[in-house]
Amino acid sequence: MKKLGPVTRTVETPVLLVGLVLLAVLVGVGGDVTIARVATLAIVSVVFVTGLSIFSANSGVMSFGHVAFMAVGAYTTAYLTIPVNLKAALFTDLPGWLSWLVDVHAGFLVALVVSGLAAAAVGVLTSPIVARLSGLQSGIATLALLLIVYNVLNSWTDVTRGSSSMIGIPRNTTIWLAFAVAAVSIAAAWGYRRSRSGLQLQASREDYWAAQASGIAVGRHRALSWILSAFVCGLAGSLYAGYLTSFNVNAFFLSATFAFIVMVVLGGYLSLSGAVIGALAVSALQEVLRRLQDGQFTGGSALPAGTADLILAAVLLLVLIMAPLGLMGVRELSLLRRRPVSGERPDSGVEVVSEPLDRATQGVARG
Amino acid sequence: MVLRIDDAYIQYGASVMAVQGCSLHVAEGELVSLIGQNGAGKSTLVKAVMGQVPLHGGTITVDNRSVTDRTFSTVRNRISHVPEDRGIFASLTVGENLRLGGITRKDKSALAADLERELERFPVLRKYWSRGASLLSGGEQQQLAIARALLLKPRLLLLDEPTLGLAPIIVDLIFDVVVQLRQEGMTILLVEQNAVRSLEVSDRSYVLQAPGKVLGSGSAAELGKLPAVVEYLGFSAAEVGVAR
Amino acid sequence: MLSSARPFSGRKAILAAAAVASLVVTAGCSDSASDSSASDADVITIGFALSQSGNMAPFDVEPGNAAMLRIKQINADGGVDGKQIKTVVKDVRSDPDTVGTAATELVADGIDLLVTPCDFDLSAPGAAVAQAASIPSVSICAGDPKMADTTTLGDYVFSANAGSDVEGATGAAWADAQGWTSAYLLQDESIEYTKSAGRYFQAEFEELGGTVVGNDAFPGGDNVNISSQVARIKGLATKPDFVYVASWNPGGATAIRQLREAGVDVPVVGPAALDGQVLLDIVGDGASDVYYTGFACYVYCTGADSADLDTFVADYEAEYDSKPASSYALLGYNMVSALAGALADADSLDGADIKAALENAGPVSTPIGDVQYFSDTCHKIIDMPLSVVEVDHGAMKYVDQQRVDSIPDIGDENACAS
Amino acid sequence: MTDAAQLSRRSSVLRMAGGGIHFDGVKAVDGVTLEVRSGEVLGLIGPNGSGKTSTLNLLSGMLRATSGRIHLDDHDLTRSSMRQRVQRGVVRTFQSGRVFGRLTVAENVEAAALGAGSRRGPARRLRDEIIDELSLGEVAATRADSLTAGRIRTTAIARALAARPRFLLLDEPAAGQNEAEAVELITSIRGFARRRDCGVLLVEHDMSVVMGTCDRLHVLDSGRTVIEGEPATVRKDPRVIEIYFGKRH
Amino acid sequence: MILEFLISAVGLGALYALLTIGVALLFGVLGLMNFAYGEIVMAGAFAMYLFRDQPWFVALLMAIVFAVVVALLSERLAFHPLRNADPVTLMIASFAVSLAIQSLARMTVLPRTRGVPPEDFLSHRVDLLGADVSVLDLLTLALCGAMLVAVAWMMGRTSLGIQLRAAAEDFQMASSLGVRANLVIPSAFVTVGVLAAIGSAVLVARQGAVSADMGLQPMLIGVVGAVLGGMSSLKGAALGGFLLGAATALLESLLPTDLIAFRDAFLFSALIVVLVVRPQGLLSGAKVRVS
Repeated sequence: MKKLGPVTRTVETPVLLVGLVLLAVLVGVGGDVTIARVATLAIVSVVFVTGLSIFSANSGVMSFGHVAFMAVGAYTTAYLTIPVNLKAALFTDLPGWLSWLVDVHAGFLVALVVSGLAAAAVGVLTSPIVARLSGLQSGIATLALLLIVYNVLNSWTDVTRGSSSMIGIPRNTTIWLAFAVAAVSIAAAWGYRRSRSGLQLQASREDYWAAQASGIAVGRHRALSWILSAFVCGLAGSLYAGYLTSFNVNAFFLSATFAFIVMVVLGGYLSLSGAVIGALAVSALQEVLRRLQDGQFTGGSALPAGTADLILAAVLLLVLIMAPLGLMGVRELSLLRRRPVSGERPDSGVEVVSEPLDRATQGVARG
Repeated sequence: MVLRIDDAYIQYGASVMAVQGCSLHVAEGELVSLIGQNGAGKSTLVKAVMGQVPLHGGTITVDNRSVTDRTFSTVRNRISHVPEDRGIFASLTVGENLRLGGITRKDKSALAADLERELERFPVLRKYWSRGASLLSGGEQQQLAIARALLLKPRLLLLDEPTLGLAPIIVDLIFDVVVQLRQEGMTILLVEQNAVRSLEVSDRSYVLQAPGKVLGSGSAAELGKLPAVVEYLGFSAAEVGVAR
Repeated sequence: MLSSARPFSGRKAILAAAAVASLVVTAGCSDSASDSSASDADVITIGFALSQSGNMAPFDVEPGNAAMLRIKQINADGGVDGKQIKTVVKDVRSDPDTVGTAATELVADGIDLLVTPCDFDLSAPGAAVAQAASIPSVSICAGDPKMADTTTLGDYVFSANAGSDVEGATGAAWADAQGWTSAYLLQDESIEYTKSAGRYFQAEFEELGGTVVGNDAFPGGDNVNISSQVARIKGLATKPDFVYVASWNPGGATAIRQLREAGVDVPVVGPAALDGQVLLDIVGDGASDVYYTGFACYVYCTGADSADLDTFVADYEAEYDSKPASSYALLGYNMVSALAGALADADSLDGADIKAALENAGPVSTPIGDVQYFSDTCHKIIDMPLSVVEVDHGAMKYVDQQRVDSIPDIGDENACAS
Repeated sequence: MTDAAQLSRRSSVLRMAGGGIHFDGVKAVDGVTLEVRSGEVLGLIGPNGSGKTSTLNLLSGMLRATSGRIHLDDHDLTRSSMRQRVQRGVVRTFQSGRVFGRLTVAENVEAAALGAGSRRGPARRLRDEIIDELSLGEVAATRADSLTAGRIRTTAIARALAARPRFLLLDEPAAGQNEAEAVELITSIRGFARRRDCGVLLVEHDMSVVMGTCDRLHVLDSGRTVIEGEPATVRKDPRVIEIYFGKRH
Repeated sequence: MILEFLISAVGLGALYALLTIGVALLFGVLGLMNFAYGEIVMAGAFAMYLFRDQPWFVALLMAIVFAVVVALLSERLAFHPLRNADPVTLMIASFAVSLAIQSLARMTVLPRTRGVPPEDFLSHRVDLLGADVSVLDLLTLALCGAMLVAVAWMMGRTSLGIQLRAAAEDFQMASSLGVRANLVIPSAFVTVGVLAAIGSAVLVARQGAVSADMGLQPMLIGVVGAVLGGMSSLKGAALGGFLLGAATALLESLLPTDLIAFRDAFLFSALIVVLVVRPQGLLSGAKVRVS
């Protein structure tokens, strides 16, 4: 086997990805306040999709429920950082067993970690679901999870302020803090990907039954990656709350889920690089579209309201048609030349098994 | 000539050649077998006839019409294909599977007669008419697949490894049916790994070597005189005679 | 050493990175396009961050249009103290993050005042940005009482509406004036607006001596099925004098339709969010005895007989080729009148001075009468004349105007309660 | 030395007693009793639909028996999951290989070694050993879904070996192979059965493979045992000829 | 009282079953979990609004036309180019289609919620075995039940139905037998359009409101019901949808006032429990055949 600088190979992809995020930071720092805001939110998105990809890229199972972890992180941060006297005014009807919540307070870094842990705790509680379910069932179960969390946050008014916004959160998220969390998340995601558990989970992504037959505890590894990804998504929620200073439960529902899915799918949902690149690219695209619609590129004549959404949907469709696994597919970002692995030279006398395109649907294309 | 393949090239992916310059033909009423080892490109060739894989060079014609023609339709030209995996619709009943075989036919009364004939040929299908096809055994499914293919009233019948994975007793039954069809005048291209049995029943055979090159062709006796073929197959035509 | 990474050829990687970078840079560089002449002494700049698209657009578009109409009128009449009002409008696409971004951009452009969407949750991110820059922000018609609470979002945050607390209390006061003494409360649980409307209705009605004989809830939203709630109402030993439906459209209208279809025929009363042509269409020609406390009666509603309202509608139609579809439009129009009045009194265009002027301005003359807008403790309207409108066999009729001069204190830290 | 390695020194037996399972009321396997011993190759043959694959699924834990018991020596495996059985050394392969397509060959083998309970370091050493033994070195870094059919089969066997099997359940490993390949396969199956003192259950159609490899044959029909015995005896049994080989052979 | 509840619960169940088989049909034929299904319902509902002043059967007919046209257009423009894609890709594409149709509707014909007045004859109540039952509930039950029977007949007995089921299982084999993709796939979308239109008519009759984002609920019902039923057959899907509807009705009548807001949490928790206990869905045999 050809040795290719093991250390360089190990860290190359995460270093490149962090570099890409740093580029976004520099754009944000160099630009005006609006640019800085967009860049910071883009980096928070990077943290979120990195978390999502820890689960979905390795297990191959799409999750529609991760926004719920972000919500848990955001609410936890709100509870821990809103000044105590304001909290007393905001939460007058807390049930007795939760009244201690009014008095707790923590610095933002502590709140950040606790938010991650709170999301991870919800991850632990829900992990039996993903440990047991695959494919569509899993997708629908995660969607149901999102609907449940949304319903509870929206209706448990005494504790969550229900459909009222959570307000008065001190602004603690800076672009550099977001960058630091993104870097740590990318490192964690990459580390998990290359861990024992990560490798076994990827094996189960390729063939569930063969993985079982190899003794791989698919459920256990799915649960582990689910919990880790919940933690990272909790961090994203915390950063989000700490940046916006107020948020509403509707920020953690289907439209956010759709926005993140667009990012992950455009980039390539089986690849960490795809998720990160997707998050940055879609954030930038959203901002370009917003300005386009406001008429900033067309000399002031605004486009019809709604154009941005239409273009976004069209872009997603086009990418899906041209590259169904997203821009990156299952590849990871790398600048080093490696030996080609695209296909073994066929030994004489042996047919290559990989099918030309998709056998099952060739007939459809003809029809 | 019912089927003619001229200098066909078929490529998998960007670089791998599955078939390189293969030529063969099947005349009306002939039973021609295509034998060769796993990976020799036999199934690929059959799929190319069905238009399921693209042709990168050469021509394939059925009744002098190119199969790569936009207007060419395997159904209109009555080419029946029994694929390697049999292509049984497991969630449909046996009867529904058979009904699909004649889905394009307009001659309803002739179709009914044909169906009756096939049910005579394969009594097990009548027995299990309203049973789910998934409950049939592999051999029964193969019979269903062949019967269904025959209901198209094929001009050309492509049988891809019809005995793969079947018990010897079922293999015998399938070969019996193939012989029977040949006697009825059906034009058949039979793809088989079982060289001995194929040579036995066929008018002519083509021996294919990877990547999809014809090593030799002709009757069993003719092939037995070709040293390359004998070496490749591992036995001589004389042995085929013994087996018979 | 083996790697699970799939190599990605260098050239492609650079291309991908370049594509991302160029998007980021495009987003960054385009900024110079927006000019900033806002600090011009002869101009007052008001930034509008409203939803022109997305699911909340129906609430913002008409009030926004009406506001623009009023600004045009004021400018034509010589402006505010000789200063013309300049507007900068951004579509926030019903998305809270975009509200914040748009507000940031507007504040950076040097606006003097920010107008935020007709919804508390969408307004909040924008209000927070303006608050941080000490620029007053006014929600064009948010009805959530919290919008006006100076301690929740901040002391630079205002709402140009009365709020669902006032609406609930007004409904109670009007019902009491009809001599009705027993109420049944049907509570929509979907949003804060409906919840506080129900709470303040009940508090005011009980304070006035009425009894709430039953209390039921439904999840609300756009898939309403209240057959079991209906069964419980029909199971009551004595019929209540009326049912208060604390809800909004379209779910509230659907609930009323289902009440009527099930044969519940006592009067129904509800808050302003039931207003609009859509209520009439949903409950249909058969329904009658349905009342709500709206902001005005015009276009699809008859009987108000107000020349001022007719003028407003005519002006609106002349400007936009269509009549306003709900009475919320008027709130945007009135808001600009209030802002212009306060700005005329302001010592300077400094944020603090504008804020003080807003808090200290006197009553504003509007097509529905004089309205006292803000005070230094309550950043919204209390003393708002609400028009009670009756839905009667496919027609909306003006019944009466009802005001409350205070709202009950129900212990929820509402700064406007007394 | 691990416990598993020590255990494999002892001669042991994988036994199914009266095992059965039914689908929708159809009895796919009905009271079958069989045992595989260390170091031997037991061939499981029978017509299509006779319950061979279902029997293999019962032994491997892919299906739970609705009747009967399965033991590995004294351990009752009847209720054990497929994974628990793998950790006890009962490992299966699949007819179509079912390799982890988008992982490399080396990752395929390493994942299986980890799955069977190895730690990272030993797993990598085991991986390298097996890759050497099966001459997969030159494709170790190649994605499994771009391999040739033969290499896919070899990778699947390498993956099974990475679990340090004491009993290997092979599902039609010769399907679609030519005779030369089949001969090679026979040799290697016999080889690792002997070398590793591993018991092999072989479900197979190709009679040349079965006859050349198996120490004993077990014949099924309609989910029931027809006969068990030496290949030569079984071959001559009139019932087997009737249901399976047909009169011509 | 009990009978009243039963009729309303069974009616809701039948409506949900109707919505669910629309989703399950496309999943069966194309592997498409159609998140844009709600927008097809919305198209039908929009027609009900547009033709609200016409006799009800004209409006219903136009609802069918509108829903079918939107279904076919979405097939042509989005799903046709994706015919070779895997289910996850298709599902995400349908997300995009949903967003696009919603934005378009909001920009053009449905900027705000519209109301559709009730039909007089639906508002009547009849006496049935002593119970006071609304005509609307009865009609919901009858209409949805009839549609279910019709779909079952079409799929089981007609040539098109057999072709649809065959195509659902193995498209290539079906087409080499002469089943035409360009006939089968559009037929599936037409069928889905008709089902969605009937569903939209019932929804509009119950709710009276039509808006650009009204599709979310029917879509969730369809998708959740179909997965609950096991995705393996239309029968299972119908059962899944029916149970979902009946459970919703049951929760609404049993939950106390202060918990009614948590209806969805209860409903979806139950769904998760069912999925975890029976991952293969309610109506799907325990058959595992792995080769």
